Amino acid sequence: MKEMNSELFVIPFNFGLYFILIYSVVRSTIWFRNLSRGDKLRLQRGFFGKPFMQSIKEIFMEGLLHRKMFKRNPVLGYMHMSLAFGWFLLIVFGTIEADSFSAKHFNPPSHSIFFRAYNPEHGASGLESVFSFWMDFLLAFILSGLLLAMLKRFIPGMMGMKKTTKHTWTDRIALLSLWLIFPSRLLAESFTCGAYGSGSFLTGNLGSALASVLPARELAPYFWWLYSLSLGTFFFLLPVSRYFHIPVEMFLIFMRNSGITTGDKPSSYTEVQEHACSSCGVCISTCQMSFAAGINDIQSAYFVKGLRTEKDIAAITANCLMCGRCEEVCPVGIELGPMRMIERRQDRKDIRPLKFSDGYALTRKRNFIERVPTQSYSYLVPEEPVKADVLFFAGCMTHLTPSIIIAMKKIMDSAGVKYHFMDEKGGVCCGRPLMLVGREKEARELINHNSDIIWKSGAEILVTSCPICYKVFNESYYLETRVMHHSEFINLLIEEGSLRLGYLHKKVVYHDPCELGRGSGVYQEPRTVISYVADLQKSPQEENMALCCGGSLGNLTLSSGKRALIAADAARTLTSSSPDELITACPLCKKTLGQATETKVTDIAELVAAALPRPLPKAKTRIKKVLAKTENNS
Amino acid sequence: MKLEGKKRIWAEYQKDIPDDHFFYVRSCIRQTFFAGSEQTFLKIMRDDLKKDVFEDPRHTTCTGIGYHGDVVPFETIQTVVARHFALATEAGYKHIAISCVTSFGIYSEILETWKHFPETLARTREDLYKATGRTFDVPETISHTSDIIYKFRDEIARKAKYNLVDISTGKPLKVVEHIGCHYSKMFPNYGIGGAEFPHVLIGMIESWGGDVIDYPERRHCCGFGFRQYLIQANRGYSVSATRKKLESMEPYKPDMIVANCPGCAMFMDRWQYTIKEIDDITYGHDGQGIPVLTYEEMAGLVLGYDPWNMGMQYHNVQSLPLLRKMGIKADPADRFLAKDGSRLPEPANLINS
Amino acid sequence: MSAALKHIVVAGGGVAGMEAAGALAEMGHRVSLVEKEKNPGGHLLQWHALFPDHRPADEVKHYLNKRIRNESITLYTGTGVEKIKHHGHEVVVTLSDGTLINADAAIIATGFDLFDARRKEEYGYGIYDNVITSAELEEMFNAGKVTTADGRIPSRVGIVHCVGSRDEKVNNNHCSKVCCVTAVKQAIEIRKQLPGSEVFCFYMDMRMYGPYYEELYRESQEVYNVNYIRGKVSEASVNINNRLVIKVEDTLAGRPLKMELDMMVLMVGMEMSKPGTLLAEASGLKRGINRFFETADHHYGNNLSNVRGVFYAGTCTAPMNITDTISHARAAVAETVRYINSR
Amino acid sequence: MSESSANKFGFTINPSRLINYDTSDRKVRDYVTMKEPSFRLCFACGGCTATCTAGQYTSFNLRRMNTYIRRGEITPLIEEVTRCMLCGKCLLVCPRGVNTRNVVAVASEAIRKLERNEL
Amino acid sequence: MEDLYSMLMQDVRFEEGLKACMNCGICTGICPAAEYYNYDPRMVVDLVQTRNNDIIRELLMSETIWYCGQCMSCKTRCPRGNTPGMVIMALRKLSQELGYFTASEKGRQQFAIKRTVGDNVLKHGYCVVSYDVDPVAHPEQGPAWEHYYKHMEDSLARLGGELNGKEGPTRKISDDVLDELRSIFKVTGGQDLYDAIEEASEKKAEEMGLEFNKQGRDFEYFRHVVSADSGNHQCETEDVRRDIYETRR
Repeated sequence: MKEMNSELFVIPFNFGLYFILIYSVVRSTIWFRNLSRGDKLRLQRGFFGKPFMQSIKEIFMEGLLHRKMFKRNPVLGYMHMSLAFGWFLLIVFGTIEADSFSAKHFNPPSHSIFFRAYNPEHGASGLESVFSFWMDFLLAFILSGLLLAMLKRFIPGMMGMKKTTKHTWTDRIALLSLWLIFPSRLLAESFTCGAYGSGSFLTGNLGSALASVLPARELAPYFWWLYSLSLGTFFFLLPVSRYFHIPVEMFLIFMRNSGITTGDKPSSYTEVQEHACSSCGVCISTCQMSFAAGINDIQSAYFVKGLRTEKDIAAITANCLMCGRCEEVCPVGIELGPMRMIERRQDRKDIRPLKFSDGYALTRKRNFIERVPTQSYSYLVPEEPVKADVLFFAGCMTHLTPSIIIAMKKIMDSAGVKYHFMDEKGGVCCGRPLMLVGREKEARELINHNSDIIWKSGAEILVTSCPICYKVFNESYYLETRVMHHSEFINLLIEEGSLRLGYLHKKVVYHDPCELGRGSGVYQEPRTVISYVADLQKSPQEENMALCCGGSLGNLTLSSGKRALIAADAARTLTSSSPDELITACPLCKKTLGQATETKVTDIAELVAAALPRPLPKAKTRIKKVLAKTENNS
Repeated sequence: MKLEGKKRIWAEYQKDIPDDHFFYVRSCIRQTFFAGSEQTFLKIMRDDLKKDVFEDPRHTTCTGIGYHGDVVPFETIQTVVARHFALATEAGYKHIAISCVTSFGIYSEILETWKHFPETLARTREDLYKATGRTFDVPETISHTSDIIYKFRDEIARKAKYNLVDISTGKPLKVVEHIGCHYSKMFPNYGIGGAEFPHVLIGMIESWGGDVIDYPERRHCCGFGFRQYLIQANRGYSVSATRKKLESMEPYKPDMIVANCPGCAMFMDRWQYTIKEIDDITYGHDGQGIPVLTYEEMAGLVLGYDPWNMGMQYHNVQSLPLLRKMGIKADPADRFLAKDGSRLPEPANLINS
Repeated sequence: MSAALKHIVVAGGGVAGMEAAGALAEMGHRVSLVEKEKNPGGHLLQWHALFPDHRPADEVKHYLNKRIRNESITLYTGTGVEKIKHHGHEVVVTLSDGTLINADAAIIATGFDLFDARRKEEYGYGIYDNVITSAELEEMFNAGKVTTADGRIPSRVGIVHCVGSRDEKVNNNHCSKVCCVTAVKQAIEIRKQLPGSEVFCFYMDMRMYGPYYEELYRESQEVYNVNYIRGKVSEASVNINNRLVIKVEDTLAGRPLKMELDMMVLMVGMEMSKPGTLLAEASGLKRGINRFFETADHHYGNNLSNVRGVFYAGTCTAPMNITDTISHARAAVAETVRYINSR
Repeated sequence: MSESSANKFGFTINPSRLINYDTSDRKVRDYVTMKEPSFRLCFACGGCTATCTAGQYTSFNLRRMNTYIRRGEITPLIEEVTRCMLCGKCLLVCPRGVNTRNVVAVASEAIRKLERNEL
Repeated sequence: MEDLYSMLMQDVRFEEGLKACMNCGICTGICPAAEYYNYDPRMVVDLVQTRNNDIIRELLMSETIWYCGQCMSCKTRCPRGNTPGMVIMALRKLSQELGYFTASEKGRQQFAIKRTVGDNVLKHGYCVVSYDVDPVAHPEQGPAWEHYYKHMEDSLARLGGELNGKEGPTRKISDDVLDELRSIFKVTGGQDLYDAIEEASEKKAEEMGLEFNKQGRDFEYFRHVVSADSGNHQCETEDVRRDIYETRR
């Protein structure tokens, strides 16, 4: 076939392909270069170890099969899988086919991609026909996914997605070229087959049908051009379009499995995460700010896109509850919480570390967001330490819900716990609220002040009633003391039998406070405690998918009105089974939800206190036993 | 600004000022810093107006500055004042003419207190008798000497040799009047025109041809503040208050300030010097400073008295430009003379000397 | 039962008087409604819009005019009531024109006078060009343009609360109740008419006692950005540009504050009316320490006077808003009817 | 003023504590109101100050701070604003739903901008 | 322990000066001291009307009560008929009687006022008298005064007076008159107040380790009290008054 041998149409494809290959190499080396020494080592070790295999598996399961997405929504999962996995197989078998049926081995990629163009008569009989059937099948498989994808564009609802992200023009062109790839291949092959009477059930039949009405031989080259062009364009636009996430996700998986984490400052890893985001929009439809408060421009997808496109996203960064729900559902597993925290801190620094693009634009506006005056707590004077085995730190918010404090006192007294009430007269803030708005340095001042008191007390257990304090005590205080949220502590007391409790015939639902649940992974203890004294019902969204009450200190700018909306919505969901009481374990949640529902909102401590037999039994000191236990546990 | 509104208020606050036979009590501050003014008042009353003004050399300070300096108790000052009443009674006078505004305020306060707390009057009679064996009648009227000049302002106008007018242009002079706080802020009914729009000086200025300036800080205190001046470390308070007034009147470019309180007159003159020294700022027409006159000096000028015999040369802000404007011939060279008429060396850095 | 066609004199044709007359006529009684001005309506006549909902005052005027359009009501205008005496079974009412009316009962609704702002000398009302009263501001609203004396659009307006109320210097210790909310209402209207202007309210307490008053206050801050400074204005003066200069303590900062204004609005309070005072003296009716008519009992007798057959309606007994005045007038009618029936 | 004259007289002219609304600078107020509109809603009940965590240790007074911002009194503000711990208690007690925590944050932001003449 | 409020109530000026304050601030609005000192008469009155002994004692020992200039502008305006200025006078008197005044820098100055004005009254019969206003102590009086002072005889003569003459300005007050004054002071408690001031001040001088003389003005303690200025009387942060106020309310 002379005319068919003219290989000009391959050029766009080759151009695109080689561009993207080179680009990937350059970019990944820069990423590697920018890694911290530790992370470099991790990566190297990972490369020759278990992580590598894990990653391959994960890339296969998630990147190709999209297992997570299947779980979430089968149709969506199938769509992604057919495209990714189908294409993957097409390439694999295409190469095998091209390799096994060609004169020489180790041909350039174009050889296999355009195999049919070079071998129009191929597939007539025997093994060849099996292959071409298989190839046709794969093509059909992909096209089915493509069909779904197109439908999704126009009716997002069908995949259980309320919102999808808005696209940039590069995204649109890339999308178009992606969509064109397989139809054009189908037509190109069909015409060729039609012209030569080859091809299997798809290309063959479609081909002969077309040939019967059209000059197949003359038309075929145009579609091979189109095929090559769309492939080329797609590859070429890849780095600047959302589809860049496809290759980058593999990096991400590999880095993650090698044990690299987001940390607290921008790095290659954060940048990889930025690019690994597919803007799929799952985070948007999961975000309470969106479905409860109607705020639809601050979700993680936009946040990450903002980072990627280096817009001034200070407002977006600040306007988030930091509840962590989006992180739970992110199919790519981006650490969205830490990413935002970094950005909140960034807003207060004068210079961010160099990023890839900085090579071209060294100074960018976002680097020079002003520093606000730093808080200073020089007025704090060190307090007289009090020796105690157990320290009780109520926390600022708890002082606004004295019923919790009273309950805790009752419980600890009846359990004979010898404790010192650290902030009885109202103590210094734990520092978490400052952290949440990115004022690490200032928070440290408060942390040091409190740490000093805790250290000097020589306490073995620090009990707090506030999950906000709990989280920061655990993560940012350097203590030898064991930090326990009161739900854990009560659980401990029950376990080792120092609490005699009655049973309350009440139907209750438990609300996981963000900072305690997703924030600190404490899900079980509260439930154990509650079920011990009452009838704990399930609620629609629980544990890692629990709703935020809306009161979050993570959001500085959210108006009280919007907060109320979120609270009302959360309360509605939580009380859908109309329980007698709504139990929570956070003073802030208690207050916020309390204003949003008729149902009585009770702190877990209050619930337990209510279950105490009256009059309070004579307290016997069992604290030593408790401590013995704690040592084993810790 | 609507004048009729002010007129209405002025009409409301008229007090009865006796026509004759005054028992005169001097002012510590006025006799110290404006000895000439007190003498001018007496001269005007006795020579020009032919009034009987009696001064008993046995009268003393009213201890007012001590009282407002918080070292003299109320009981004590009541008794000292009662002693003056006794002297008046003994001499057969029923009308007190008070030279000092602090005294005037204290006399008013005491009379009011005696009215509302009769037991205090009784106690004072006792104390005075115990201490001096004197008894007294409560006087029928008390007038500040500016009240008296106010009463006779038109008579003075008739005898006027000069007017408060710029003879070169025929335009009236722009005069800022300052009323001592204790003249009517404590007891509006004791002052002519009340507390908000006192008329006592305005009346004089207008009937002698001048224009009165009403400026935002008109009612503000001169800043004496008793202890705030008496103690060196506190004087910043005093000077700051005067500066506030000067800055507020500055845009109106006044020709002079006239005050009915000796303290105010003294401070607004002294502080202009101090401010010049500290901040190198002078006020008034092309930084010549704003001369501060006592109403006696103003009246004296109108009647053609020699400014130097009234002691106007003893102001830090000299009044030569003002005198020229009014067409008063007064030789600057004659300002500082010894008893024998010989010239004394002139003081350095007076303002617009 | 025909206790029918009793004759009641209503002294004063303001809101209270008109409502009382209307209610009595409705029950078939004969009413002589005596108003000293040419037209009935009282202070309402000069009002533009009413708090808390900015409804046009005219709506209420129309209601009241309809109320007294009744043949059994005889309206005397341009006539005052000088004296009311109880005599035998009736009351004898003397009008300013000498007419004597014998009636079964009388309702006094002589209302209030607005405080004469000139008495607060330090504010320079009647002296400084741009110091006006709340009533004068209403007239500006009626005329549809709020301007300074020389016709400029004021860029900064100050509203001073409690002028002539809560002030022993003008011997009124009572609170006039409605000025706070009036101030808020007028502040909003100024901001509506002159969006470019700044408005400041100088208050001691915000007494938003009525329904939707607090909401109005909130709206004034949230929507109209009206500024509130807690402190009683000490004095006003004018500077060389004829702008007002006021001195006040910003008590929430604990520091003195000075501010220039283009216009200062004085929220003049309510006082016992002059005619009311004369009537009280002529008729031996008791007055309270606040100089308003003293009612027989604060809680359950506040329409009753110390003279048989004579009853009180509305602000002649104490400051009140239109709502309360109308209720009070109706209560007076109830008391009157009970009285005439019980004889 | 020069040292010499200070020595000569033994006193200086006092600075004024007067809030002069015509000369004070309300850029900060405008910025805060723009960034946090609920700021307008404060009616100075003092609830925030009463519950304030920092307030137990220092004279930090959010109610007074709001007044300073509104009057354009920046000098006392600059120090005041740094004392807040942003603990958010005030959010929960504010009867007018003012986003108090953000008011503090935005105010300090505004001050910095002011110092850089960016307001 | 003493009930300070009822002690104040014995002062007729206090009774007259404080009825019930509603914190309107009209006094502070025109108070000259409020502008140049860290001072707010409204708060002082409000603190006093708490009738709380501790608060009142803190006031008596504070700088606050010494800031007022007694211009009495507050009396003109108060809608409740109070006179903060008079309340202050009562507080100051009590502070001196109880010796609390030496606890504050501004309070200690009372000693200097007693030694100048106070002594003048009994020595010359005048509060202020020309020959006692030494330009060295009063540079702010300026050149005019310096000249007048230097040539007092001549100057006064020209103005129609005679220094220490029989009559007229700055005449000599005769001894029998001065005796009358002195006995008035004894009878009415004036002398007692003088003594109280002297006594407390002498104690304070000793405490501060400063030289103190029984009379005259030329010694350390006197010079100290007239010139000492901590510079904390205007600034917001070192705010005694505000801190009493904020913490007590």
